[in-house]
Parts: sequence; C-alpha cells; structure tokens
Amino acid sequence: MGINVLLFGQVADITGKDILKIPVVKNTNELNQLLEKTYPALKSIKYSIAVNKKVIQENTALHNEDTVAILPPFSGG
Amino acid sequence: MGINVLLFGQVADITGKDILKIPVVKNTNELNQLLEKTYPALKSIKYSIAVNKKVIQENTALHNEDTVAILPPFSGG
Amino acid sequence: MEQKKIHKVFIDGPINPGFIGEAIAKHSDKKNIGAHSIFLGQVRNDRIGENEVAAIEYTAYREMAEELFIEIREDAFKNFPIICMHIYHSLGRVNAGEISLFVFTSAIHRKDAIDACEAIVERIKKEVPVWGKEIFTNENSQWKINT
Amino acid sequence: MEQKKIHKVFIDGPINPGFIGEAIAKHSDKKNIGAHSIFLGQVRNDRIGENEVAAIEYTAYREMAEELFIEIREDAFKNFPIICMHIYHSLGRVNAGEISLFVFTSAIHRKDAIDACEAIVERIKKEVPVWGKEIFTNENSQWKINT
Repeated sequence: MGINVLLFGQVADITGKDILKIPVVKNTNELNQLLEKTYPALKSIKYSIAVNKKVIQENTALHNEDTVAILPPFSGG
Repeated sequence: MGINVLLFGQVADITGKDILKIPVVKNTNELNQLLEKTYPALKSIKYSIAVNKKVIQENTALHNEDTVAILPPFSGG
Repeated sequence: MEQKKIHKVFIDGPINPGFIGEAIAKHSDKKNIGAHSIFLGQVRNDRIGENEVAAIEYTAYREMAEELFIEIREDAFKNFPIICMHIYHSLGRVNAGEISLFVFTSAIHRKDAIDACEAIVERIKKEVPVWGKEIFTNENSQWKINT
Repeated sequence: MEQKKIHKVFIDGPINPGFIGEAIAKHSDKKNIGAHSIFLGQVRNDRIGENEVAAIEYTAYREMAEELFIEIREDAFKNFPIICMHIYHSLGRVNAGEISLFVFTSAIHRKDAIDACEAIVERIKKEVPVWGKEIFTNENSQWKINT
C-alpha cells in the first residue's frame, strides 16, 4: 500500500535516497507539500513531476501503487 | 594567342571535346554566338559561364589567355 | 519495415567513433536513401572558475526515457518522410572529448533528413529524463544545466 | 589554427564509412567541441522509366571547385562560430548505396554546428562545378539534375 516516489539527480542528492515509499496522499500537491516539509532544500530547486512516466502540468490525483518521479532539469545529450 | 574554352558534362557531350582553343573574341556574348553557331544543340540547354574560374552574370570582356568555362547545371553532392 | 526494428538507445559509457562508421555502413543496402544527417554530442572540458570538466556521468529515469524514445521515433516517422532513424545515448561516465549522443536520420532528400535530425535532438534535450553530472579534474562535481 | 589546415576535398571513388568514423575520432582531442553535425550524400538507385541507376560518375571543374571550397570554408568560419569543418566529395564512379559527399562541422554549441553544416551543403549543391552522370543498370546514362 502506498506510492513509490523516484528521485533523480540533484533531488536524490538532497534526499540522500533514490526511492521513497510513502502512504497514499490525495494528489501531487499534497505530495509536494509533504516532500518539501521533509526536505526543505527541495524548495530552492526547480523540478517537474511525472506520474506513471508522464510529466504532469497541474495537480493530479494519486492512487495506490502509482509511481511518481521528481525530475530536476534534464541535461542529457 | 587566344582563349581557352573548357567544356563540361552535357556541353562536352554536345561538342565532343572538353577543351577548345579559339581566337580572341571581344566578350562573352560574342563567344556565346560563336559557340551556338558551331554547336546549335547548345541553344537547347541551360548553362552558365565562368571567366577565369568566376561565374559571370552579364556580358564580360575577354582578353588573350583568358580561360572560359561553359558550365551546365551542377549536380554534385 | 525499419520503423519496427527498435534497438536499445542507452549505451554504457562513450559512443565509439568506429560504431558510428559501422552504423553508416549498414545503410549501404538501403539504396533509396539519398541523404543522411548525423548529430553527435561530445563532452566538453568546460572551465568553471578554477575547475575543469574531466567527464560527465549520465544517469536516467530509464523506463520513462525508453517510452519517450519510442514516442520521439514514432513522431519523427509521422512528421518527416524519413527512411530510417537511430538514437544512441550514453549512460555512466563519458570523458571530455568522447561522444555521448548519436542521432542518425536518413531520407530520400536532404532537407527531410536534416530537419528530422534537428527536431529529434531538440526533443531529446528538452524532454528525455537524463541527467549529466560534471566531474571536475579535482573530482568535485556539479549537476550540468542544458542551455 | 584548424582554419589553415586545408585538406584535399576530392576523393577518388566512394567515401568509406570507416573513413568517416576515423574523421570523427580525430576530434576527440579538441575538447572544447560540444557538437558535431554531419551530412552524407548517398547515391540512390532511382528508377527512371524502365531504367535503374546503378552508379553516378562524378566529374568536376577541379581548379574552380577547389577555389570555391576554400571560399566556402572561409565564409563558414566567418559566418558561424565553428571550431572546425571538413568537406569531402567523390570524383569518378560511386555505386548506388555508396557515399559521395561528406560535410562535417564542429562547434561549442549544437545550433552553430547544425546551421553551418546545412549552409555548407546548400552552397556545395548550388555553386560548386561538379556533375553527376547517372549510369543505369543497362549501361545507358544521363546527366543528373539536382533538385
């Protein structure tokens, strides 16, 4: 039961982990608040959020077993 | 004494040679007339003219030892 | 059709120039191709203050990246009359002077190959979840920011 | 500077993919390069009526072409912030599926390499006195017309 939160790049550096298992929260806004409360340094960086591998543009409902990824700015290529 | 006329591609096919030595003519218009009189098939194709390796856009004076090239449409690459 | 033969995009470590030559050679039996366009990303030894970049270490959100590479591929075939296309991207350490991205498009006419290649490179840089960490000669590091 | 090292542009026969790989590899010691753009022209087996193109035989007005390649090179360095550039063009017979043109530009940033490469290819097609004669499988031939 819960949500898988994947952490990459700078975000993984801040949290010290690359995956978090958290209880179900209602939506991505709530997840943000929870993460930024636990890791205040996240407030100072830009990141986007993917739910089940799709980048979301606005607050999105979350369900049990969803995978959310916290994505700092990309720098591939 | 004279002008070297270099012939390429389709133009060389028409004339059957790739170089002509001709007496000095006044300018490129005169050269054109001379060539098209000798090789009427030239009238039916598009070509540009280079004098001493520079493509010319208008009638250009010619002098002894000039090299003129008759250039059918390019198809390199 | 070529469109269906999807190879692995991610490569461990740098992309070898010999591999690029071989990829080109493989297209000699596709005799309707008139033009190839290739983009290569090479790791720069940028200087940042006192530091010099010795390498970039790439990580990715692989599952999401792989879905995006398929989408980019499908869109490229939809948007451009290309005959084939290939993308290779490094993961792990790539030293300065080595190649980390290889995008390869082929078409009947040059404009289509060139336009498709450029569009694919832009989408990769903007949309694909890959991160480069610049490793300095003194072994310090910082996360790269694409411009 | 690289700008001064001018190599021979014309190559007898096709351009070998292995040669392209080697040309790429030679740039690994230019560590300020971040992007390479490559254009390759490949001979197509076009069908014209009953005939199929087996090869193109290239001829050139060499002295004029070589002056133009120098001018194209100088203009490219003037118009684009590139680090280096190379052009190779085949003369003589190149079979369908083989490569006859290789344009290679390198820059710090991708846009400069891509834009320079495209501009160079367009100038070569438009300005350089090279002619391709299409040799058909039945050994007939016709002069190619660039589109």
